[in-house]
Amino acid sequence: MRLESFLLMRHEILLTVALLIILIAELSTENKKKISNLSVILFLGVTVIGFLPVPEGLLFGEMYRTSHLIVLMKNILNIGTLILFFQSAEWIKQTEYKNKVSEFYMLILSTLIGMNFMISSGHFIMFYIGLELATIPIAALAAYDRLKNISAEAGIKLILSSALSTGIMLYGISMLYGTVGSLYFSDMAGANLNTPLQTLAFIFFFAGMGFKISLVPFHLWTADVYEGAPINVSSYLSVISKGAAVFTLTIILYTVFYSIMPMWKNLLYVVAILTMTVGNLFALRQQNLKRFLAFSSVAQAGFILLGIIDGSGLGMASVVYFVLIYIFTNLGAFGVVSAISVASGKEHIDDYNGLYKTNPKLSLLLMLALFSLAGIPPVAGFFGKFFLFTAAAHSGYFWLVFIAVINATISLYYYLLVVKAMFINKNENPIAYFKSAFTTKVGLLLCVFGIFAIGLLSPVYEFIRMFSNIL
Amino acid sequence: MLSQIPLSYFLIVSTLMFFIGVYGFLTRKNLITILMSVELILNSVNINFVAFNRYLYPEQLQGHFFALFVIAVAAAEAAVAIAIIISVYRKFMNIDVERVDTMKH
Amino acid sequence: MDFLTLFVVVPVLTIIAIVFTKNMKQTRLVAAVGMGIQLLLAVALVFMYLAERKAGNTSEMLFSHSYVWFESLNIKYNIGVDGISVAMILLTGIVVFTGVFASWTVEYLSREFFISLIFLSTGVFGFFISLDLFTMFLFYEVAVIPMYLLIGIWGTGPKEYSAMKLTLMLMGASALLLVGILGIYFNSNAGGGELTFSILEISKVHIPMAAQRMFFPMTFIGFGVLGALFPFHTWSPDGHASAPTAVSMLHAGVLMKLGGYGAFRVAIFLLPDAAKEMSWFFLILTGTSVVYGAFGAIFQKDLKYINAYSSVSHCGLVLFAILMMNRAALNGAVLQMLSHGLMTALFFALIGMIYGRTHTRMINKLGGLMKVMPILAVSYVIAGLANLGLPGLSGFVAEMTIFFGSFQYTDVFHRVLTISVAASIVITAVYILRVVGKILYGPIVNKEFLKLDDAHWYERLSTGLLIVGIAGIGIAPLWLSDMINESLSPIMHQLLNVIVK
Amino acid sequence: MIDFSFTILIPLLPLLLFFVLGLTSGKMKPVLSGYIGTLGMFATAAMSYFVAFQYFFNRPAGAEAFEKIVPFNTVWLNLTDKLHIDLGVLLDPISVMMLVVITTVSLMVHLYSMGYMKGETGYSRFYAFLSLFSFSMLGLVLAPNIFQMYICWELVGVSSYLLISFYYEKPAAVSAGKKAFIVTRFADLGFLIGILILSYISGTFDFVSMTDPQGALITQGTPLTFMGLSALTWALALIFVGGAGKSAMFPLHIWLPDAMEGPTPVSALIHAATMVVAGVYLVARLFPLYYFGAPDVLTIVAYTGGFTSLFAAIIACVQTDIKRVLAFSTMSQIGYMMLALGVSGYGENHGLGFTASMFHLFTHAMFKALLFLGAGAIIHAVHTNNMNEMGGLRKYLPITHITFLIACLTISGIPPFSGFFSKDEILAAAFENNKILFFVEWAVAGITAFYMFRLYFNVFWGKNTNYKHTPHESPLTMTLPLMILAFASMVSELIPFSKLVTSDGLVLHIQTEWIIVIPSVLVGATGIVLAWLFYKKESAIPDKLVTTFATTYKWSFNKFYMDELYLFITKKIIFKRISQPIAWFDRNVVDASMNGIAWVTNKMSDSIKGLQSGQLQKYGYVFISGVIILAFTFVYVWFK
Repeated sequence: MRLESFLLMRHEILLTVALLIILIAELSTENKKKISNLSVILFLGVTVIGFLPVPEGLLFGEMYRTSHLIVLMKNILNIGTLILFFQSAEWIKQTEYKNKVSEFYMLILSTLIGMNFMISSGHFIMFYIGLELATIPIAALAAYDRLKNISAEAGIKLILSSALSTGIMLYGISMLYGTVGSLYFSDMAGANLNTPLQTLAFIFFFAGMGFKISLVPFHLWTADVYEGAPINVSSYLSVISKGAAVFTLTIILYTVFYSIMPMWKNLLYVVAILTMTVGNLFALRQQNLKRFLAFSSVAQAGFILLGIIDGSGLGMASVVYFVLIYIFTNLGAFGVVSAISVASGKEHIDDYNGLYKTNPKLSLLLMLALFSLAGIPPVAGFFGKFFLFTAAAHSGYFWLVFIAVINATISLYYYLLVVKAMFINKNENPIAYFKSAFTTKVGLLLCVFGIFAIGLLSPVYEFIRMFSNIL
Repeated sequence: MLSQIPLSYFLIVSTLMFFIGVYGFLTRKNLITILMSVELILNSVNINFVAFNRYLYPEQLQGHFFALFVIAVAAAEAAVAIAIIISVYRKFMNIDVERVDTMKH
Repeated sequence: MDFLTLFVVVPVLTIIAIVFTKNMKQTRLVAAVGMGIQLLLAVALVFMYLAERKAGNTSEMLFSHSYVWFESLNIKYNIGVDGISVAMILLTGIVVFTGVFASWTVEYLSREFFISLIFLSTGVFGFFISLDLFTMFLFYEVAVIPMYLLIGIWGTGPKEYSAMKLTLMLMGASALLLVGILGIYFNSNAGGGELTFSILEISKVHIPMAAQRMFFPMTFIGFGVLGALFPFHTWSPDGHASAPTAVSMLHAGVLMKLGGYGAFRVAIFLLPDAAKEMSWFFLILTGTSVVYGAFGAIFQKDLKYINAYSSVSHCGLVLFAILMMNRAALNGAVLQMLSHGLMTALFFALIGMIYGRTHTRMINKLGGLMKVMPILAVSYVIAGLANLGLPGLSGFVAEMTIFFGSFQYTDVFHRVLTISVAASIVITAVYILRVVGKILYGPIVNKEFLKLDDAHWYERLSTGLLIVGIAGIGIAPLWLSDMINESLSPIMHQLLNVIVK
Repeated sequence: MIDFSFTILIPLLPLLLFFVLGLTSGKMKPVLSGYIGTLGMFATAAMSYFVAFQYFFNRPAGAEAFEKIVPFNTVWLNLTDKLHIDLGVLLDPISVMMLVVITTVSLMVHLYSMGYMKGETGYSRFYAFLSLFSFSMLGLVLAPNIFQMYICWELVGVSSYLLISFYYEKPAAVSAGKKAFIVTRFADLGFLIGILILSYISGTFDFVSMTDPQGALITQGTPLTFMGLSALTWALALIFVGGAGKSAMFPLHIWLPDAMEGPTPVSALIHAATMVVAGVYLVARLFPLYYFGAPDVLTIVAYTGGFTSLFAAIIACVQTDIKRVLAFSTMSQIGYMMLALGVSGYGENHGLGFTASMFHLFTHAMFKALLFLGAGAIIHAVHTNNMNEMGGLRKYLPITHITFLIACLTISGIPPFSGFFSKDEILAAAFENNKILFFVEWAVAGITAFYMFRLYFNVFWGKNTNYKHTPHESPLTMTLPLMILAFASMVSELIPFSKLVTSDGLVLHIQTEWIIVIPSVLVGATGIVLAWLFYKKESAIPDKLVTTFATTYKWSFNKFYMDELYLFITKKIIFKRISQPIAWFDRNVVDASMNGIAWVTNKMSDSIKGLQSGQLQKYGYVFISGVIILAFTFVYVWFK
């Protein structure tokens, strides 16, 4: 193996290096503020370098593989994490966290490494390690807030649910191994997978992935964890973690399980309907914004399945495109909720009554983000949803599209409830005006930019589409 | 020697372990016990992998290695889980899973 | 940049300018200037269009441009106008311009108000210039969503409820629409070509019958809901009643026309076979709308409700005429859209002005307004007369064209429907005269009214302009009707093909 | 023959006046607008006379029949490929005659109103509306096609509405206007559908080609049938419904008496002389079609006319409001005209009814306008409409008295006044065709004389009433029109109608039939005598009669409860039984079902909340069951 082969996995390597640097910094300095800044700057570098062009290829005897599409996915995750870091810089400075700043960054980076491996995996061992690396640190992050009961509760719920789901998934993988005889993706793709036992095994595997993406009925941890975890961790869970899992699932479905596509298409059909509907029905009744956004993200996962279900390059492109938009959009929403939570400690929808009077810019941003989530033009969410639906329609699933759009209408209802709270409802005692920190502003402005630009500027989509056919 | 024990015996054992694990996960009240149930599930998987490898595909060691990784990762997982359980204990003053339900609906 | 894109650019620039205004006076001035330019552009477009046609340009769409947007999906920003869109653009220009003046005194969050209002109009203008299903759908939704804020923030009465209902029903309708559009898109390569969203290209393709059967009802109902198709009209009364004046004007005057225009340009034009086959069912629904809306209006006590039901009736007539699918009826449908747009805008403007003075819209609490505010009252009478189809005002021209068009069918079903629908003009007269008699005529019921003043200059401007429009169409309809008629040829060609087959 | 294209100015001038007066209303001095309106009308009238003179008496030598001239025609709107609505002018004997009638009466009314309306608020508005009406009415009679006629038909309807509701602060006036508009609108719906059918089968709106006896429509007939009647029959019957509505034929007459709430000059112009005869004009206009295409409908026309004239005459006998008496009298007289058309033949020497009808239309316009204007002068003087509160006015209002008497004599058919001749012709025509109708009309002639003189005696003779203010004669602006119209009533018979206005444009030869003349004069005289006996002085006879025929009187006094019937239909049926349920249905079914969707969604959301119990093990349970259910379903479905 030549040295330049390592270029192929530079995302992982760079992240590891960044992780180590933070670790060394943590050991060598007492000034935690600096660590925060250092991490952001380091990560900025990682993100930028990630965009440098590299060849495609395989490493470690096909255990690790990369392509332009995969690099793109990783870059998307990097961008999302970068925005998250910007948004978290102010939050992490609060007194209750000030002794564990570097933990936050290190845990996040390690999960990111795990996700990158997960996306790039060409073998189930690699996939499994990546998956666990992406999950276990998050459980620690969920329980990050030592002072709150719910944070510990979120942690325990996440780690145990995840352990269960991993167990079931592994059981499925073990049966696949037993029937195929290899754990290489390429071997698996070439094998006949069309027996009842393998179908069973596949569904066990799918359940594990469904857990990560929060598909119904594997989603129940989502709301509790989002609510209990610190808000920026929820934010990370809802976009980056979910995005990585979506990418992985899509790649695996499109490559490894290509031969049983008709089967998983039907499975996705059912799960998509369940996920959208149940997510929406729960979101309707939420009063806590974090919990609200949790269910909204469940519903969004259901929409994403509409892209995956297509099973062609069109579907892949629409999924990647949607996740990109979703990252900006949801980070925008979470960013506002986080900024307000940091400034006032309020997370209830009723607390937002009359917010526009005191904090017009944040209200507008939240409104834009919510509209984007609901799929209202001209913001990007519309384009994202439209292309997802196009992908589903491309496979002839018109009724599924119809159900999805009806669900989108229901989702509009609860998004509008928040808009109503901010713009219409009167409040004697609204959240007072506050000035956001510079980093927060940057984080939010990036979201605004993304929310507008990604949809209207078609090159973004075309760029993704270009790579999506080659898997 | 091994050949006198058919593969199905291993599979039966692993399946039993799997379901015992699941049952334990669903019924035990103590968080530690639940964690142990999860370990049972993972071990049943390990038995599967090793047995399949040994009986069906002895020329490669993919199954064995997978089992090794599962063991290693499970250890890490258990470590984190126990740390969180301690945190739960500090907050709730017990580790009964049914008490840990402040967030719902 | 091409000329038509200006219709989208000017409102956007106006919005940007409004962002930088300091106070209400500046805001409304900027809004008025921006929309004034927009109106002038619309008028200029009419003249340019007529000149171009006179010069012998016979292409289906004029001033058309096509910019590739999403290349891989063959989505284009594809714009162009024919006589019908030109007419609709002019209507929109007038209504939006007058709408700005009708909201001259909005003080609460006036900047946001005008931004939302103009944003809405951007969607409407964009919709009318689009020749691409994707762009069209995009602009459609752009036009719908500001309604929520406009009604929710600046409305009256149960505004949150109405706003939510309106938004959700319209978005629910767009669910059908979206599926319909995707269905058309994925069947647009029946001739072997590329998939396309372009309306003109799809119109040259024969979409398979099975697909047409599935997607025609979807697109038609999808657009029909916005056109207040029975039984999906109930967003309209509540929405109109709660909306602030300019929003009611825009909504009833222009936004509901999106439904008619869309049903015409997409449902009928692109799916003519299914339209022919299924028209009977929708004719019954729309016919019901017409009669039902008119009867419903008789019983109402709130001026805005009366008008909302009246709109249900009149917009039902638009859809009814569209479904008749012959040249005269379609011409009438377009005329009716214009006519209804103008007169209902006038109505809502006047109701808003009356409400602003008397603080009630209940007809039993009003009376004798003719004495105190003659200009407003006379304008109201004119609007009412236009509504009941008095010759010389726009409603008559449109209704007659529709009736004569519909009567071209010789079978009993169509004739009976036509006659029942024509009967609505009597019912219309009943509720219009009831209102006029109750609120304008008679003795003054409330001594407080004596203190009220008549129309201010900006109110006169807005009502005056609308009346000129109404009377203009009513007195000299020929140029307009010919302009529309000419543009109907492609669609007639489509439909004739169907008959031949 | 001169170029008639200037005739387009005849309707346009009043239109211009309408805009000028309407837009300056409230800014101009009221008196000035009166002058402008009257002068404008004078110019219009002058043009009309000129046209009439040129048309009738300045014909090219040797021309046999009167031509139908279309000096001006322009496309207004293209409806379908074939059909287009034109606006233009058609000159033929009846339209030219109508021009004269309308402009004359209108001018008189304009003049009269300068005195009558003096000091009223809305004086200039009044003149604006009058101009609007004149424009519409002139456009109606000059219409070269049926659609222009319909347009103007609607416009006269609305002018009538506006003028009836002129005193908009009076609830009675407002509701009368509303009633008039809606009832006629209802009838117009028939007209419209008639036009729809007619234009569909004929492919044109054009009167000239439509009514050409050699034209395709008449000679080829129409094969389309519906319920056993030909399409043409349906069309013409429906068109007649429109005409009946406007001309207040039974049972669409109920608006006319109420319309008397309007200012009296308006009643004179619109509800006596011009607009209400539009129905007659319409039938006359389409007469060849009726005659050749749908003789059945013509019979209906005749009977409707006959019945209405009797019905109205009976009611008129017991009314006490002088304007209402006149209103019923108008109905009755229009019934005559309708009947005359209904019994008429076409061409040769059979067209007596047609000519008679037109002749009566002309004379009726003059004397009825005179009656109304006279009534106006009376009301102006005594400030009441109720004839029981009047009496002995001949001393105070000499001019009004004389002119009113002339008018009464004219309407009663007493020679040598014009009414005698026109009514006589009608009776003769009826006699030829239908003996029953003849007798009805003959009787009605007597009743007419009775109720007119009942009115006359009650007002001008009878008891001496004490008036609060001593009544005084009206100013010259008001009396001059009275005198002019009285003169016209007396001398109209000199116009050779049988030579000028005939069904086919050729000269009609008629001879006086004494067998009709004598009884008709006799019956008129009897009526007058009876009235003289009953009402000249206060007498007990009327009261006795009332008690004897109590039921009849009550029914008659209440106009046979037609109003109540209509009220029942509108209030109880349409409002309560249709509209209210629809409004209810809309709220509680349609709307509720939309809200119901939201409700169901919320309920569902509520009902599945238990899923998210907060219990980790429950989550695991759902997870596992989810996996198992999905796995088994798919394994089963896939490998079934």
